[in-house]
Formats: sequence, structure tokens, C-alpha cells
Amino acid sequence: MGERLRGLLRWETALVFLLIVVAVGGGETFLSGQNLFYLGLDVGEIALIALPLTLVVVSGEIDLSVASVLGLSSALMGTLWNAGLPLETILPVVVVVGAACGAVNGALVTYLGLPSLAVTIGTLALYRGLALVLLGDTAVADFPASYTQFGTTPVPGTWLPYPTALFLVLALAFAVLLHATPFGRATFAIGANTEAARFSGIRVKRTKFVLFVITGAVAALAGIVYTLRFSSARADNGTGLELAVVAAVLLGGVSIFGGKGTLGGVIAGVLLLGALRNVLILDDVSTETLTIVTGVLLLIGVLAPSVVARVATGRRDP
Amino acid sequence: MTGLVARVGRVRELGIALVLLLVVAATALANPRFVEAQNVRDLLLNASIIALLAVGQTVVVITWNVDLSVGSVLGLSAFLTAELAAANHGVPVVVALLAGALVGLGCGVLNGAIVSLGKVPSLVVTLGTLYVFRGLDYLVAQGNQVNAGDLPPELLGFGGGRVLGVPNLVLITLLAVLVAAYYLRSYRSGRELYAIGSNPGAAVLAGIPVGRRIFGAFAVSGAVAGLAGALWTTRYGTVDAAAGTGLELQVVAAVVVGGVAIFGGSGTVVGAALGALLLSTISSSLAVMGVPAFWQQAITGALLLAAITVDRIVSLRLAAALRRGTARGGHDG
Amino acid sequence: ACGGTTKDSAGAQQNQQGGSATADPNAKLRTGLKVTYLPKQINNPYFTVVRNGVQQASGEIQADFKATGPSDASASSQVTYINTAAQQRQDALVLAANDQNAVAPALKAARAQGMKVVTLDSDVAADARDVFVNQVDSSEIAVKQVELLSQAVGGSGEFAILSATANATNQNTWIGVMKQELAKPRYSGLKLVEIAYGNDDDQVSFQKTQALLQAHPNLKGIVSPTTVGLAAAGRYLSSSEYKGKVALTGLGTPNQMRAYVKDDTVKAFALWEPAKLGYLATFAAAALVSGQITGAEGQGFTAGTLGKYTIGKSGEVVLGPPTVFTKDNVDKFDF
Amino acid sequence: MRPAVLSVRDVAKGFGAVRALSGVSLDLVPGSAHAVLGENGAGKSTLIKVLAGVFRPDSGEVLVDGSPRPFADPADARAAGVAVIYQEPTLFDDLSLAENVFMGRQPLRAGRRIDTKAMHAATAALFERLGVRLDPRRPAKGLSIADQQVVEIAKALSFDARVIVMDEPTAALSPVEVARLFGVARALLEQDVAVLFVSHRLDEVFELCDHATVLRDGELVWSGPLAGATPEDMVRRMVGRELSALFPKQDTVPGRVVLEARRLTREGVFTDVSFELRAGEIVALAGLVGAGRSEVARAVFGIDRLDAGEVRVDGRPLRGGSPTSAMAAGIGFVPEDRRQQGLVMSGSIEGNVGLASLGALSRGGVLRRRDERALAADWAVKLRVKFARLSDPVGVLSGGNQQKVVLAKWLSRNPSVLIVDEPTRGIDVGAKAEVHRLLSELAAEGVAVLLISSELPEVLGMADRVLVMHEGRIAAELSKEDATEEAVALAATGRAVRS
Ligand SMILES: Nc1ncnc2c1ncn2[C@@H]1O[C@H](COP(=O)(O)OP(=O)(O)OP(=O)(O)O)[C@@H](O)[C@H]1O
Ligand SMILES: Nc1ncnc2c1ncn2[C@@H]1O[C@H](COP(=O)(O)OP(=O)(O)OP(=O)(O)O)[C@@H](O)[C@H]1O
Ligand SMILES: [Mg+2]
Ligand SMILES: [Mg+2]
Repeated sequence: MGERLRGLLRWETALVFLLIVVAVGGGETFLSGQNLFYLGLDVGEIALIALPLTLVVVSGEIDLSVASVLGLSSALMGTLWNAGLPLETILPVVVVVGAACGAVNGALVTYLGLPSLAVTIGTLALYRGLALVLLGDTAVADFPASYTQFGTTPVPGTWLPYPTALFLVLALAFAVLLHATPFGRATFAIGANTEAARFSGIRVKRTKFVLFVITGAVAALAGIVYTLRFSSARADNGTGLELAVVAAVLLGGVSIFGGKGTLGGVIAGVLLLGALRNVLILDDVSTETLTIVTGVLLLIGVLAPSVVARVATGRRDP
Repeated sequence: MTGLVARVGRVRELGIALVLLLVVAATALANPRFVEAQNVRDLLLNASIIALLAVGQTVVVITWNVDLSVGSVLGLSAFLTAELAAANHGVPVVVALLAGALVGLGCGVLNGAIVSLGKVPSLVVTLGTLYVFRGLDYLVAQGNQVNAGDLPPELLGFGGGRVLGVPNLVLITLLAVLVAAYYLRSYRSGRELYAIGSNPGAAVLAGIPVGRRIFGAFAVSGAVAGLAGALWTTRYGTVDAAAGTGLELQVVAAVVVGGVAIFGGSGTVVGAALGALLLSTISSSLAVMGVPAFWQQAITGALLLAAITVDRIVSLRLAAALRRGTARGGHDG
Repeated sequence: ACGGTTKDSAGAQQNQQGGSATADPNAKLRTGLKVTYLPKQINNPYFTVVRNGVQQASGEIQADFKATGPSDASASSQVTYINTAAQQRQDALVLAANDQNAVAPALKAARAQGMKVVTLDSDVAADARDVFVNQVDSSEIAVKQVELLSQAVGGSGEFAILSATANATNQNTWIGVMKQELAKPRYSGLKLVEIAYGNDDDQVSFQKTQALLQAHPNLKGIVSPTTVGLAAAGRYLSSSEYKGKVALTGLGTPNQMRAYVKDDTVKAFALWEPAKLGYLATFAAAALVSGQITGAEGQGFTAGTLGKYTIGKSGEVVLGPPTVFTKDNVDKFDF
Repeated sequence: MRPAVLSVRDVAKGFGAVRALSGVSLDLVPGSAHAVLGENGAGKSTLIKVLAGVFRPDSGEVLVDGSPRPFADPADARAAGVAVIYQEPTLFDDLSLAENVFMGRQPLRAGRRIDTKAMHAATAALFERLGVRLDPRRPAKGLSIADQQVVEIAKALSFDARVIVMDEPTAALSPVEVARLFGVARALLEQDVAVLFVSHRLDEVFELCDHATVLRDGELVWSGPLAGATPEDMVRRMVGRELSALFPKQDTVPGRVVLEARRLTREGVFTDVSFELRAGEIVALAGLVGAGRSEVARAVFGIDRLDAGEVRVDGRPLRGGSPTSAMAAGIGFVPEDRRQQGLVMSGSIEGNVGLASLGALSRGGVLRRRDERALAADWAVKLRVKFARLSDPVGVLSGGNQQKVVLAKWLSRNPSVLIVDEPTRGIDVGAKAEVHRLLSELAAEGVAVLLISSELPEVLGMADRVLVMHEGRIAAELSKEDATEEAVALAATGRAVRS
């Protein structure tokens, strides 16, 4: 068990190491302010959603509906905008609706006891469908520049895009939540041993429910960022993103069985995937190769800790 | 008690069949053409590839694993089969299908080896190979497409062909369902798959070669996905590198609706195949009923949720009945 | 809305027309240009054919050419590649946009750095590119299809349209023109009963065709103004009992449609030549970089073997009239 | 003596720091029943798992018919004719009982297909032989512990085994079934099968076995024929000292009633259970395994919902189904299964100790690591937990030390009512005495303790009052004076009425 833990630590160190290798290998072009700005934008939504999803996975569940919530919030944003509502009202409404989507997932998982994989495959279809119902095949693209600039310009005086600044703030908040609060401890305990957590007086259902709600809200936030960044509200925004986010979380060393993982690892994982993509595209490496590299990284990510642990113990026990 | 258990087991599939009948009947009332021969054929055809994939997936899921790479395996095999057939027009249909299955088998073997030798969660592994196989597919395709015109007519004829009015693809899927159902019910290794999913630790103690069985399950799922890829080619004729993208979630949905427990140990391929048929029939029915296109996906999602919720409630009832039964039956009296 | 930022208060966005600088029609065509070709998605066969044209033209003008692009055709997936091209200081970008708005900010930023942008096939907002190379005149191709349909169904009856995605710009433009055309007395017998969307996905288009036939018992014809849709519909019809009873026409590639033209599922269909589209766009890009044109209406340039072209309204260049393919000529084409 | 069919020579096996077995040798002879005795955690089950091919010994060897035969996995052991009844049931919930019995060895008919009919018939015959009425077709899900054990026994009998190894097969059985099992076992012995038998019930050991081996802390302390030995001898060998020193319960004067259970009922599990706990008192809940004691404790603590009845603490009713409100009312609960219920094995020692006190350990919503560590360090010293670092995962600790961590988790909350379910299960002799000392001290400080234990000596030594459960009901309430081994056993088997 100790070896396993150390293996995990090593994996996170390895991620950071790989990140540095990629950054150095990318050379000056990579490290230019402009490129870092683009990199920040590119990882934007995936990075945002990866934060709450990390907590969900640590608690032993999964949420595959995040990309659909993103799409739904984008569609809702467009619909309300077309209806003439002010953006200042629309944005909070969208986040609340996202939270409600998460609440539906959470209620089905905790109060009915359904497996989250099955539930969120269902809501993946449902939320995307609702997005289509709202906006159909039209796109809403006339959001005012005073807002869309938040998706396309850096924070004045830096190369940090606004979404990245938002991500940094949320990353800090989630890191504190997961690693320094009773709630975070409860999340780990639930993921590692749900029964023991319940026997310790932890409100398992409520904790998981809250996690799903937070995930929904952040996915909606990511939908807003996405919409403003491309100044295009469409029902199919972010289709298929869920697997990329899950991949990023797992690459960050979070165990799919729950109970293990760090937010730092996930952030390193997200950045590594983004930086690698960025460098490879800059070097004109084909998209085919990119896809393969993503998959191979994931395989290494899951195999490495287990191989390290086995070599370290050198024993074969069930 | 046994009666109850057996009944509930059977009711699972009966229930799906019943819902299916209801959907068909309701649609037929609104539009009688829904039950004409051509349409029934189309309904079955539309479900056949997903149902086939669901058969392979069920074999994996009952061992408490999952194979997310099936969509990519299908894509890779579809393209390779198409290229093979396009390059060698004389190739017999059977050889083309076998080639597809072989490509899939290769992918499945890789999945199985990583999962069983590495002792790592299959969800992560197959998510990784989902990307790897799709990337290979892109590499092979290089942005090109194989057109129906490039393929030998016999191959396309097979995809559109029928025997006694039943489309060939439906027959193949039916055959796969029957073989798999019989194997899972009547062979030791088939039962061992259920045992592994039901209690992995006890399976080891019972002397079941757990690693080998899981490896086998992935190999089967891969080969089936490969065969499905070849069939895809015969049916659609036009194949590019994107074939089957995103199919994995549909397949998992069909399996879940079909009453296969996502945490292993129970469920049948018949249920899974019916699940696939139900889902595709619902979407056809929504289209025929004139439900606006944009509503269809939302309704499908809602029905999926309803299905798993009902299933859960039924199994909770069953568990409660068993608990009371034990209490009444008293052990030592 | 009280004081917030609403649709009304934001007002219409300004469209600043590209090409305010002056053009020198006699400037020499520069060699050694760096040209990036960015299709909707890399594994779309249609765009692979277009790429061949870009490649050919690049060879003729000794340009450094590269093709790149995303593996999915979602609205946002091209942005990274646009940014990369800008960072790589490419002279020109030739692209087919997945979404007319989503890529606009990135394109504007790239243009601000001096990159010339030429769109083909699917345009973006006019202020985000220099020139749009249109495959055909929108009304011409729409009119043509209505004409082909009318011939195929014998002048009257119900018909449906099988389109690509619901927000594909070109599809919607054509459908708009078709509707106007249908209003003419000549076509009073034709009745459009449904517009279905196959999402440019082969399987979806296939099943939508099926659903159309189910839902409309009296359907006489289908028009599919997209290559994916037409091929899928052709395949469905040719193997169903509707073959010969329901007419099919639209836009398709000869290679995909050859079998269905020969077995009489389809009498005639139309398309432009995709390779020429890429070829023309590349020359337009070279002319822009060389300063021969700026994108303003009325300017002209020579596009290699294709001859002279003139820029039309709002920076648009039209490739030419579509080709109609029938049993007789389909074997002469290979794309 | 006849040559041994299955033997181990000098086997050693360790788990991290725990040495579960060291230098143990044993011979199993055809037609002879051999008992392995030892306290909890002595290494009995580990020895059995070595014989079953589950564990490979770190050193030493396994011999079949006198020649070394390393078992790579349980399948190898089966092939050598070794059938094992494990201590923990190993059933497949979703499969039928018949399949559970014959998994991997189902009778076949033409084409290597499973002959379901034959399988059901054979299973029914096995159940018949064991004298139980169970339907071979029903799934294992929902079986009582006792029935699960019966299926395990049927599974072992279904082999044509040369060696049958039984790890506490009788723990969950009533005397009637035990008698049947012994009948079957004797018949097997007649047919020259070798039997290895593990039980904490010495009378059974003397009834069935002719030889015995005693393990203490993983070492072999004695091996020989049982003829001429008495149970007392064996106990002395197991424990290594006189028993009486083990239970130092100090006398206390019971105070006011702190917890009151009124007519608690959970359908199919327990019925109409009422009792009171007073401050400073240790009340034992005794009974056979499966009597429903743990279930009562779980319901009181709010893990399971009650169908009827209520629990009052200090006169105020508790909200049902909520451990949080039970904890708020001052109840602490040390569950019976520390691996599943008590600890997060991958979590650190300090994390586990603090897990039930997260609120108290945080300031402004942020957990104070320093307070958490201080709390853990404090209790580690008080309970004499042996550990390397407080940040080590609990999983590396020995069983006794793990148990102490669970105790620390609850004691650090200063409960007014403490429910302990099998608090000494699987912990070593010294630790056991310490746990008893602790419980006694707690009572002296005015804590009301509900002690659930399957070990009669523990119950008799520790309790001020004994409640005996039988089949989900309280069958007897005995004062310290009335609580004799005999009286408790009688009530536990349902042959006494509530006094
Ligand atoms: N898988 C394991 N990992 C770590 N330690 C273990 C494992 N299995 C057993 N142990 C430890 O080995 C020692 C011996 O355990 P074992 O189960 O053999 O005892 P036992 O004699 O069967 O006790 P009981 O009477 O409680 O069944 C104990 O300290 C136990 O905690
Ligand atoms: N895994 C299980 N599945 C179904 N019912 C169970 C299970 N375990 C126990 N039961 C039921 O609960 C009742 C009490 O079980 P349990 O064995 O926990 O009682 P106990 O008296 O606490 O025994 P002990 O604590 O010594 O194991 C039994 O009647 C049994 O039928
Ligand atoms: Mg034991
Ligand atoms: Mg108990």
C-alpha cells in the first residue's frame, strides 16, 4: 500500500517533469507570451470542468454529462439573449440551471442508488437533447464585444486569458476544498471506502449530491466561457468533450475507483495534454499522431503506477 | 421463492420486449406503414450493428469491466476491410468479414492483455485505446474515403441482401446473439464470466483463471466489434475514418437498458440485443410520429433514465422479497 | 431589460469591409509563400480532393504548402489551428469554416498580424476574411437542383430535402433560393413536405432517408444538396423497394454516385469540381499576398490554368457553373 | 502412522510488518481429523490459505504425497484434491446455489455443455445430506450467514476430495446442523479422507479430531494427539498464560439511564428488542453468530432504518437512519468489521483517527492538520499504538493496532455511549487485554458501554449485565451473577425464556 502511494507520488512528479520537458522542447515559440495565451485558451473548458470532476471521481463516481451541460448552458444563453434578457441576468440563470442539471444527476445516483455511469450516459443524451430543443440548429452570435472580449483577450498587462484567470481562482478554491477541508476529507473517505465513511458519520449521499451539483454549475460556467470565447451559442457546443475531460482527470493520477488523486496532479495532467498538443501542432505533427499520443499517455498513466508498485514489491499476491 | 426469482429474471427481457411491442403498436396506430415489411426490415437493420456490438459488450460487462473502444475498433476494421475489398475485388465476402473480425480481434487482444496482465481498470485502458485505435484509423485513412463504387458488388450485395426476406445483417446478429446466449448459459467458461463479475475474489478462490477469462472477454468484444466494422462496410458502402465515432456510449446504453448490471454478474445478451432494438426503434418511431427532430434526443435520454430507474426499483423489490422470504423460511426452526 | 446588456442595447455589429489598401494589379506573383490549408476536418474526403487542388496550385506558384486541421468538424475545433498558423507566420490561410462566427475572432487576430485569409466552400463573417471563393453562384446551383428534380419527378408531386447540418450556411442559402424558385408558376406542381438533416453523417443521412419515406407515403422525390446525404440516400433507395418509384437528385461526387447513376436510382446530379475550388482559392491567396488584389469588388486576378477571375460583391469569387453528371458523362470524372 | 497426503514444512508468511506464520509444519493423514487451534490472529486462516494455494509461502514448502508441490493458485490445490471451506463465505451473489456449489466443475453432457438438471439434482442431494431445505435454483443473494455456510460446506463435499480443510465451518451453525456436518465428516474419514478442522469451540474439536496443532502469534507451540489432553490444556497452550488475568473489569456503580431502546424492530432481522444502558455500565449482547446483534447495533447507531420502535438518549428520541444525529447525541460505534466498516485502509493513521471528528478539527471551514496530528499522536500514546509514522496508511498496521485506531477514532470524541461490536476480533493477546482494560476504564469514567462479543469468556469477564439474543429477539437478560457459560449458551440456542 505504501509503495502504491509512493508510486502515485512518482507519477505526479513524472507529469510535472514531462511538462517541463515539453515546455523546454517546445522552445521559444512555445514559451512566447502569445503562445502561452493561446495555450491557456485552448485548455480552457477542459481545465475548468476537470476541477469538479476530479472531486466526483475521487468520491468514486463519474459524470459523463458535463459536455452536454456545457452545450445546454450555451443554448440557454443564446435563447435568453434572443429573448432580450440582459446578460447580467442570463449568466447567473445559466449557472443555476447547470447546478440543477447536476442535482438531477446527483439525485438519481444518491437517492435512487443508480450507477453514475449509466445515469450520466442517460443525462448526456437528455441535456444535449434539451439544448437542441432550445436552440435547434440556429446559432446565436451577436453577443456584445464588451463580453466576448473576456474570451479573446488577456487580462490587461499579462498574457493570461480571462478564462485562465478564472481557472486559477477556481483551481485554488477546489484545491483547498479537496485537500484542506472536512468536505474534501469526506470525499476521499467515501471514495476509498463508502461503508467506513458512513460508519464514521459522514453524510455520503449529501456529499455526493453536492459534488454533482457543483460539477453541473462549473460545467455551465464552462459553457458560458465557451460561448463568449467563440461568440457563438450553439446546441452542439462541446459535443464529445466528456471523454477528453475524463481522460485529463485520469491522466492526472486520479483512480477511477475513487479515493486517490490530487488536484495538483490533475492540473499537471491538463496542462501536459494541452502543452503537448500545442507543441505538436506547432511542429506540424499530424492530428492522427496527436490522437494516438493522447491515448498512449493515458495508458502509461494507468499502467505506470501499477508497474512501479509491482516492481517495488516484487511479489505476486492476490 | 425460486419461482419469483426466475420470473423476475425472465420478466427483465419480457418487459423490454413488451415495451418494444408497445412502441411499435402505438406508432403503427399513427402510421400503419410502420409495420410494413420494408420498415420492419429497416428497423431490424438499423439495430443490427449496435445489437451486435451490445453482444460483445455484454460479455465484457458481466465480468465487471467495460470496453469503451468498440466504436474505434469498428471504425478501424470498417476502413481496413473496405480498403482490402477495394484493392482485391475478387475477395470472397466471407474472407472480408473474417478480415474485419481479425482486425477487431487484434484490438481486443491488446485491450485484454493490458487489463488482465496490468491488473488496471478497464475503463481507463479502453478510453486510452479508444484514442489509439481511432488515431490509427486516421493514419490509415489519410483523409480518404472508400466509396461504394470502389467496393466489389458482391460485398455490397451482401450488406443489402436477404434470406427469406430477412436481411443478412439481421441474420448474422441473430446468430451472434443465439451463440453467445447459449455459450453464456451452457458452458463452464461462460458461467465463469458471471462468477467473476459477481465476486472477483471468490472467483480466484474457486480456481477460475480470472485473468484468462477477462482477456477472453475482451478478445471476443474486439472480434465482434471488428465483425461489426466489416458489416458496416457492406451495409453503408461509403467508409471514412470517422465511422462509428461515439458509438461506444450508445452501446453501453443499450446494454444497460437491456438489464445487464453495469457492476457485473448479471444480465443476458438477449436483453442487451433487445435493448439495442428498443433504443433504435424508439428513435425511428419518434421520427415517424413526426416528433420534431430536436425533441428526439431529449426524449431518448429521458426514456433511458426511466428504463434504468424502473429496473432498479424492480431489483430493490426483489431484494426486499428475498429478505422477507428468508425471515419467514427460517433456517433451523 | 432594465439597464443591462441586452440584444437591443448591444446593437448591430459593424461590418468593416476587408481590403481598404490599394491594389496593384500588375504586381508580380510572389514565390516561396507559406500557405496553410485548413479543411473542416482532416478526414473529410471531399476536402481531401480540395486539398489536391491547393497542392497543385502551390506547386505552380512555388509556395510552401501544408495541410492541417482538426479531426472533428465542431464549431470551435479550427481555432487552435488558426492561431498556430498565425504564430508560424504563414502568409496565407485557405480554409473552409465549420462555423461562421466561432472562428471569426481568431481570424481577425491573425489578419491583424498580416496573414491573408481566403475562405472556400463555407464562408465566415465578411470582416474576418479577405476573399471568399464560392464554388458556385448560390442561386445558380439551387435553381439547377430544382430543375433536375422537376425533370426527375415529371413536373409534380411531393418531395423532401435531405440537408447536412441545420446550421450549414451554404445549405441554408440554397434551400432559401430553392423555396423562392418553387414559388414560380412553372413549379406549382411541386410540394416541399419536409427538410431533414443528416448532419453530413453517412449513417444518419441513411436513416433519415428511410424515415422520410415512412413519414410521407406519397413522396415522389428527394433533393440532397450535400454529397454525404446524396450518397447515403442513393444507397438506401437502390437497395429498397422504393427504387425507381422515388426520384433522387442533388449534389454529389461522381465516384460516390457512379453506381447509382448506372443502376438508374439517380438520373442526374450536379457538382462543381472540388480540386478546382482549392486551386482557385490558392491563387486568390497568392494574389492577395502579392498585392494584386485586396479583396475589394471589381478587382481581377489570374488563376493559373483556370484563367481570369473577378471579385464580386462582398469579396466573393465564384468558381463557375456546376457540372451536371448523368449516365453518359459520369465515367469521365474521377473525384 | 500412515503417510501424510498433504503436508507443510517450515512455512513462513508475512504481510508487511505482520508475521502471520513462521516455521510451521503440519501433516494431514488419510482418515484422520486434525485440529488447528489458536487465538484470533494466530495464523490459522493464513495456514489454510497456504494449503489452498491462495498464498504462496515466503519460505518453506507444501508437499503432496510426500513430494514438494508448489501451488501457484487455488486451481492447483483443487487439482491436488484439496477442498477448502473458507472462514469468510465466498459465494457468487447473482448465481444459483447449484452453480455456486459446482462452479468450474459443473457436470457436463454431450458437447461439453453444462448438464443443468444433473447439477440441480446433485446439489439437492448434497443439501439433503446436510439436512437443510434449500432450493438449488435460488440465487445466493439474500442467504443468511448460516445458509451461506451450508452452501460452502456443500461445495467442499461436492469434490471427490482427498483433503477437506474447514476454517470455522460451525461458527454460524446450530447444534442440529453441526451434528449433521460431523456425521458427514466421519463418513468421509471412514473413506480415508484427511480433514483439517479449525474451530474456537473446543468441545467440537475434541468430538471430531484426533490430533491438534496449536499456533500462537504465527508460531507452532504444540502439536500432538488429543487423546489424554483436556480443553484446559489446550487453552493454556493457545493463550500462553492463565486466563483469569485477562479480564480486569473494575466494579462500578451504574448511574442514570443514558440510552433506551424501545421495541426496536427491523423486519426479517430482529423483532421487539428493548433494553437500557446506564452510565458506567458494560452491558454485553451475546448470542450465536447471526442472532442479529450487529444489526441491532447498526440500527441504534442509525446505519439501518428501523421499521418500528425508537431509541432515546438522555430521554430525547433519536432521529432514525442518521449516524450523524446518533453521534451528535454522544453515541460512538466501533463496528465488527474493521476492514470494511471501521477504517479507510489506504488513508493515513491520523486521517482515520480524525475521520469522525472533522468538524471539531477545523476552524473557519479549513481542516487544521496540526490539530489532527496532535489528536492522533495523543491517542496513539494513550492506546499504545505501534506505528512508524502517523502519515502511514492504516493498512500497514497489524490487526490489533488497526483495531486500536478504530477505538481511537471513537474515544477521541468523548462519547457518552460506546457500542463496540467484536472489539477484540482478530487482535493479539496483549492487545486484547489492553482493549479490555480500556473498556473498563471508560466505564469507570461513566461511559455506558454496549459490548457485542461472540467470545463467551470475554462476555462473562467484562459484562455487568448480559443480554442474550436468539433469532432476532432478546431471549434472556442475565445479571453478572446469573451469567454462567451454561445459562448464556442455553439462552443463545433458544432453550431458555426471558427471565
Ligand atoms: N491479506 C492480509 N494482509 C495483511 N495482513 C493479513 C492478511 N491476512 C491476514 N493478515 C494478518 O495475519 C495475521 C494472521 O491472520 P489469520 O487470518 O491467519 O488469523 P486466524 O488465526 O485465522 O484468526 P481468526 O481466529 O480471527 O480467524 C493477523 O494479524 C492478520 O491481521
Ligand atoms: N450478508 C448478508 N445478507 C443477508 N442477510 C444477512 C447477511 N448477513 C447477515 N444477515 C442476516 O442478518 C441477521 C444477523 O446477522 P449477523 O450475522 O450480522 O448477526 P450477529 O448476531 O451480529 O452476528 P455476528 O456479529 O457474530 O456476526 C441474520 O439473521 C442474517 O440472516
Ligand atoms: Mg481465521
Ligand atoms: Mg455481528
